[in-house]
Amino acid sequence: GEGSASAPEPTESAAAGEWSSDRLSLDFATYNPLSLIIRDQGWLEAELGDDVEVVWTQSLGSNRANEGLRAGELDLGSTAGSAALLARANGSPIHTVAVYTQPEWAAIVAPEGSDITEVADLRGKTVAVTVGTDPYFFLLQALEEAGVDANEVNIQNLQHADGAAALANGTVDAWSGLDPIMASAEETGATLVYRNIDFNSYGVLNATEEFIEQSPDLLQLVVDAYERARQWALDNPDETAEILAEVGAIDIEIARTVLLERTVIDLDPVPGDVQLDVLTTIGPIQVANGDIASQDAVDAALAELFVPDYAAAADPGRFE
Amino acid sequence: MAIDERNRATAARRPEDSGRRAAALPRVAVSVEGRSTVDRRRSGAVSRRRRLAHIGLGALLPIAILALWQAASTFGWIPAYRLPTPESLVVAAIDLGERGLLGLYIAISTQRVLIGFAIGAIIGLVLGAIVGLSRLADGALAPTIGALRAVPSLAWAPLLLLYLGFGEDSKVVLIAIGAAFPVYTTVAGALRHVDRQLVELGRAYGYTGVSLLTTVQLPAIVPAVVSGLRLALAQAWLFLVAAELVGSSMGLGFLLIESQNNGRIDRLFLAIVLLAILGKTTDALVGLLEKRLLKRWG
Amino acid sequence: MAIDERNRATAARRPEDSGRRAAALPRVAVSVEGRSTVDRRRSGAVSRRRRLAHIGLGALLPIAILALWQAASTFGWIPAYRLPTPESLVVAAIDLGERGLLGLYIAISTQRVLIGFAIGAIIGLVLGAIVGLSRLADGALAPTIGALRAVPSLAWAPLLLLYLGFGEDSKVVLIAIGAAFPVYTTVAGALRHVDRQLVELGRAYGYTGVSLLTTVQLPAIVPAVVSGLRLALAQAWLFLVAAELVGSSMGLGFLLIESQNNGRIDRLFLAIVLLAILGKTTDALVGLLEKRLLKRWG
Amino acid sequence: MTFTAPSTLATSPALPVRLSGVGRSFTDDAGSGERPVLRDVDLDIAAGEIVALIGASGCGKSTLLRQISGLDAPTTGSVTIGGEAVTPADQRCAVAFQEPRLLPWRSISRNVELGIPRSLDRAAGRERVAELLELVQLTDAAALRPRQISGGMAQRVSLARALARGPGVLLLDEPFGALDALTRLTMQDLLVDIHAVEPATIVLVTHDVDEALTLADRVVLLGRDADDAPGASIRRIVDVPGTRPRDRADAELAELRAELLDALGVDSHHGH
Amino acid sequence: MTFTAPSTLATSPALPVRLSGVGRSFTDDAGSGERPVLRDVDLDIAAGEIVALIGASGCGKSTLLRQISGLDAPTTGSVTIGGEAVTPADQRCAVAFQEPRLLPWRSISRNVELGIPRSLDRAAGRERVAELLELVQLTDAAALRPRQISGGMAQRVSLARALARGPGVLLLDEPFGALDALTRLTMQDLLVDIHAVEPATIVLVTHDVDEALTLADRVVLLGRDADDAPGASIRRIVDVPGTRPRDRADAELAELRAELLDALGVDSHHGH
Ligand SMILES: Nc1ncnc2c1ncn2[C@@H]1O[C@H](COP(=O)(O)OP(=O)(O)OP(=O)(O)O)[C@@H](O)[C@H]1O
Ligand SMILES: Nc1ncnc2c1ncn2[C@@H]1O[C@H](COP(=O)(O)OP(=O)(O)OP(=O)(O)O)[C@@H](O)[C@H]1O
Ligand SMILES: [Mg+2]
Ligand SMILES: [Mg+2]
Repeated sequence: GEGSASAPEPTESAAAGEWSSDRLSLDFATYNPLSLIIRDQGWLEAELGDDVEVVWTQSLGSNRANEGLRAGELDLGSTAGSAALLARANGSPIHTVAVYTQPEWAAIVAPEGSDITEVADLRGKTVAVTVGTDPYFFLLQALEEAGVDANEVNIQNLQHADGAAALANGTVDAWSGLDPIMASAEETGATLVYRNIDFNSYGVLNATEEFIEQSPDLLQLVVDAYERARQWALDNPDETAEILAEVGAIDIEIARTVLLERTVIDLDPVPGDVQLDVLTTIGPIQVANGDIASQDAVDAALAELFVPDYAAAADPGRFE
Repeated sequence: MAIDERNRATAARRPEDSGRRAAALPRVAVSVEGRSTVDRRRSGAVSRRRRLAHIGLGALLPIAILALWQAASTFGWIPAYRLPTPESLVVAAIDLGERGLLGLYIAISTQRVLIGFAIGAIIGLVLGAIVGLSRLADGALAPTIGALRAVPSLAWAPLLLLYLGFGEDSKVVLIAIGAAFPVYTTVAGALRHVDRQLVELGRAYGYTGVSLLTTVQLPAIVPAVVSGLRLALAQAWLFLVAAELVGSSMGLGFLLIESQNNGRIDRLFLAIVLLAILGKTTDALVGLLEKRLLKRWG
Repeated sequence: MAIDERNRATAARRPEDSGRRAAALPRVAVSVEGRSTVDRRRSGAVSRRRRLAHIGLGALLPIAILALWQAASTFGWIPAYRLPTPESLVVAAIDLGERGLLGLYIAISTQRVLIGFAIGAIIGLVLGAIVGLSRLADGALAPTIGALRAVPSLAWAPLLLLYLGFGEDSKVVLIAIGAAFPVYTTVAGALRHVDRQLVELGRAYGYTGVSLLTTVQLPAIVPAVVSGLRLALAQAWLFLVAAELVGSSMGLGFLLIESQNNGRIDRLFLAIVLLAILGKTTDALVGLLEKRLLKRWG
Repeated sequence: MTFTAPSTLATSPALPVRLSGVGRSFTDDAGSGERPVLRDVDLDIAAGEIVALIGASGCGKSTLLRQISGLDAPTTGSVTIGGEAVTPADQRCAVAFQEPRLLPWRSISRNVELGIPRSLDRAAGRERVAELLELVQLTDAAALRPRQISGGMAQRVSLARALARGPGVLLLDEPFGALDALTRLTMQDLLVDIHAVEPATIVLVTHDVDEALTLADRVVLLGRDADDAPGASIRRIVDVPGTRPRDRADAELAELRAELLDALGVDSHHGH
Repeated sequence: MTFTAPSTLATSPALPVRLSGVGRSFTDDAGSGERPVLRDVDLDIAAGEIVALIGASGCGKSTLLRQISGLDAPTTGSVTIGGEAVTPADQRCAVAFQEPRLLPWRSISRNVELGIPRSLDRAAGRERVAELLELVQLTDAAALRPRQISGGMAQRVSLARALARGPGVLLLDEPFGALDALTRLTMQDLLVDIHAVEPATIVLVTHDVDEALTLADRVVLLGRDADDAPGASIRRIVDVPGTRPRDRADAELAELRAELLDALGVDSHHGH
């Protein structure tokens, strides 16, 4: 799956105000710790000075980021890999330009003292999950791996926070949860009965086609900043956790759990076969439940989704 | 033969299952049918022609909007990923229909709205009557109700989930909450300003309390009650989305949210259009009620 | 000195920046202050005492609820992860205050609601007057408006985003849409039933069109207009949440959704309580307006 | 068309009315100002008596009726009916207000029905309504709505509604004001007939001195004292000689008429 | 208290009114049924003339006034004012309706203000309102709201409002019906005075035959024909001799009075 966009021209370090646009609109999100670091450190603002206005908007979820991208309000937005595929397959003109983390943000959660200890135990049980999100795909993959038919499980569609409440409530037997709520639930006694980082679809940075065509220089700058942020996060894990706790208004302990135990930051940012593998598994599920019109759309989207060139050319050094 | 999503959640997405569920539809459609019959009975040929002209007039604007929409997509004024074509909505509708979901979604959403609306309207009427007529109740209740009125539907949802679980109950209750406030507000407001002379007349002729309310005060505020019901019904549809956000895997609100999350804007627009059409259709029922009320009380 | 999230988004979470922003608050508070002044001027000691009693009465129910809530958490009837204690709300409020966010959120949400409400109320009034008075407009517009009325706020949001972007505009417009419908519905409904004798009197004395509207019809429906405004304001607060769902990083609606996503139920409840209090406070402004209107027109 | 007591109706017995020291002031909207309208009204009305109340426009006649009916409470003094204090909206009274006050959403017959005591069963009630509509000559209009009838017709509906009660005390505020000469005479006769069959204590406000003299046992003149003290009181009570039905051309009455008109300020030669 | 033409007011000149073949039916709510109220009314009213309209309650007097004012359109026939067809809500007319129809949210003086032609500047308008309130003896009540005044007071407010227009045609529907004898006489005199200074064509509905005879140049009797054909028409027109102000005790008038009462169905001996 090679990208349709042209390869980036090598960007000369921007001499006096010669950026391709005077505005750079990108998002930050609690599920994208690198974005929090970049925003906190102000690297982009420092580099771009007064020539380019940097507009940060918070995304409350992959879906919101996709809305911003579709409306053309965001040049760059962070989503889960599955959400990027969904958007692309449904016609939104976006490309994945980089992978920011491999989060283990989804897992199967059971309440304290539950007799559910493995995925096979879910047979005949009620499970809460937000349909169409990573925990949903996680659940389906887990069930398939355990040889449980999806129809043998009573799946209740609940928003993530409501799923946690329902779990605590005893209204559901298990919950395919999402961090950081999942980490909070653990604090009150819930246990993760099944984890598998490979079923998560990665966190990816997407750009609109228009932005890729018109502002390769700014795009490269942002991707460079992401690589700088990756180094910084690896060098300063505690500060990173603090920033997350601050922005997400969560407990520092939960932030540490999420970030340090369940997120792989040290990875290759170039989108490629690893991500493609997960998405090829998820795609048919999305077709089956009607979220995507046809498998053709999935195939077409997967063929065009990745534009790896910028991540491949990333140079964190420019922010030293 | 009410529909209850609870027992069917798992099966919801199985197309082969749709025949049985579609059987629930006629119940909802009955009142729509009923309308034309009533109208027809009492109207001569002239007034029927006039009514048709009136309906034709009302269709102009929607047709114009549709034409503009079609033009926008045909001439590519707006890219298809931002504004789906009218055809793609039809395709999406057919697709959902074939999966056996379209009728089911419409039926269950309509059922939720109508039941919630009925409960909410009665509660609103009772509360409105109490607060509108008693200074004491006004002082004691009105501020709290005024505060609750501004609590958004999205905030109620998790609370109801906590205490009612995610069966039909929590959804109907949420819709009832939404429907109660407009009726309460308009009824309480209007009751405070009923013609004093007529109220005095009622008192002079021995009517007090509930009998005074039903004999003089309620008939006097029929227009306000109707406005309240109109708004309550609209609000019921608005709250439906929040209700189906929680613990739901069917319904138009669910379709709306899910499509929004997935970026399926053809389905998103389909959901919006369906909500608008259903909203208007049920609103016409209130219009029918209004006509009857005005015939009796106007 | 309007607040605009856009220019400040970057700085929003830096506590040291909060002083400047807090300066925007008094503007919002002015009208609340203004009330007691007006009241005080025209009231003797007796009526002031009575008004205090009235307010005290209105506080009873909220106090009872608060007491129950406190008891529920003190005696552990409901675990803290489901229902935060009242203290934890205070702690969360103080924490947000220290970050300079509490005042900012309240100010920007209130500003959005008030501006959107003002615009929506005017649009609703104009549309309501047109549809309520002209049979032609009624036939042509009412069905479409009735259909749009049932389109949920969450469905409007992405559309507005497409055409108005992330800025304040799309938020204010969404709130204005929410506020317009209740005013439209109540005004159009009430105008159709203004005492015919008084309208005829107006016509006999040479009033037509707008002058008839302002001289006879509008004063005659003051109670309905006030109910409509009440509902419009409440609806404005409801739509605020949808407005702050997308492309927003401040405001009480944002706080609500974000806390819900993060499972911070203390902040979630704080947001709900704040929305209720602000809803009630702004509602009191409509009450004030009502008093003035009734003094002139009642 | 003479009235015959309907067998269906258990009419209440006539009750005496006593006003002692009744005064009523209204507070000005502006604030502390008090506008006294009535003061020191003392009046004893025997059970079954007909009293006519006359006085200048705005002197307080309607206000006085409202004190008797319990729809308004006097600022000073007290009112008793049958020896017991008047209760709010006292059900021993029936009132025909100065304005017709018809419920616009009810047909004429359903408006009259409002006056039927609710102890009566439905069929009997309907019968009585039909009978009363016949008596006030509105049978043809029974199904019409108030906005479809004329002013005089509305006034007759209001009268029929009050008569429907069969009350102990009947309070009529200018019941014939909007009627033409013939209808007015017919209605006056109707009232006399009904009173003969079902005696009630009647207080009747009128502007027509002749009417007062033909119908009433006593005529009460309400008005301000010459010294212009604020608030109206009883200025004169005239006993009308003879028994009903009275001859409207009686000479003795003509004298009383001139006297009353004089008291009202009308030069009796100037008057018709 | 005699009326003097205010220098401030440009009164419209009196206009002739012509009714030809005017008929009006109302459709029954039930459906196709038509209830004819008026038929074949032909009447020529000269500019500046005063015509009194009398007739039984519910015979169609108010309906006829509404045809002239353009507030209602005849089913058949036509009405012209000053030779031109009447327009809807014709502004050459001023109407005092049978009910006072005061705007409840306006003070008494602001209600009268409604009648002031809007061409007049505000100060002059206020002056004229004050003047008219003085003339109808309501200066003290100027600041009150309609619900705070008596029925007779409300009627005078309505009269003052109609007079405020200074119209070409003045239509008065029982303007003095709710007034006591003295106030009634004063208001009648006021009308005559105003008419002398600012002549307008006046059509006056009244139930009082004496009033008709003292005020009008002609008295028009409306009613059904003996053959009971549905719908009322003009049954008689009486020219009143002499000029205003007339002596109310005139012998010739007494004769006309007996004649008219007779025509109304009242045995004139029976009448007062
Ligand atoms: N809007 C209407 N719809 C149906 N019938 C009406 C309507 N208006 C008036 N009528 C009928 O027309 C007739 C005449 O009414 P109108 O008010 O003209 O009487 P009137 O002569 O003024 O009587 P009054 O002296 O009692 O005021 C009445 O029988 C009434 O029922
Ligand atoms: N609610 C009120 N508030 C203030 N003043 C009032 C109120 N009701 C009546 N009045 C005043 O009381 C006085 C008497 O009114 P009332 O209606 O009793 O007069 P009336 O004798 O019936 O006159 P009319 O013959 O014109 O009907 C009037 O001057 C009126 O202004
Ligand atoms: Mg009176
Ligand atoms: Mg009339």
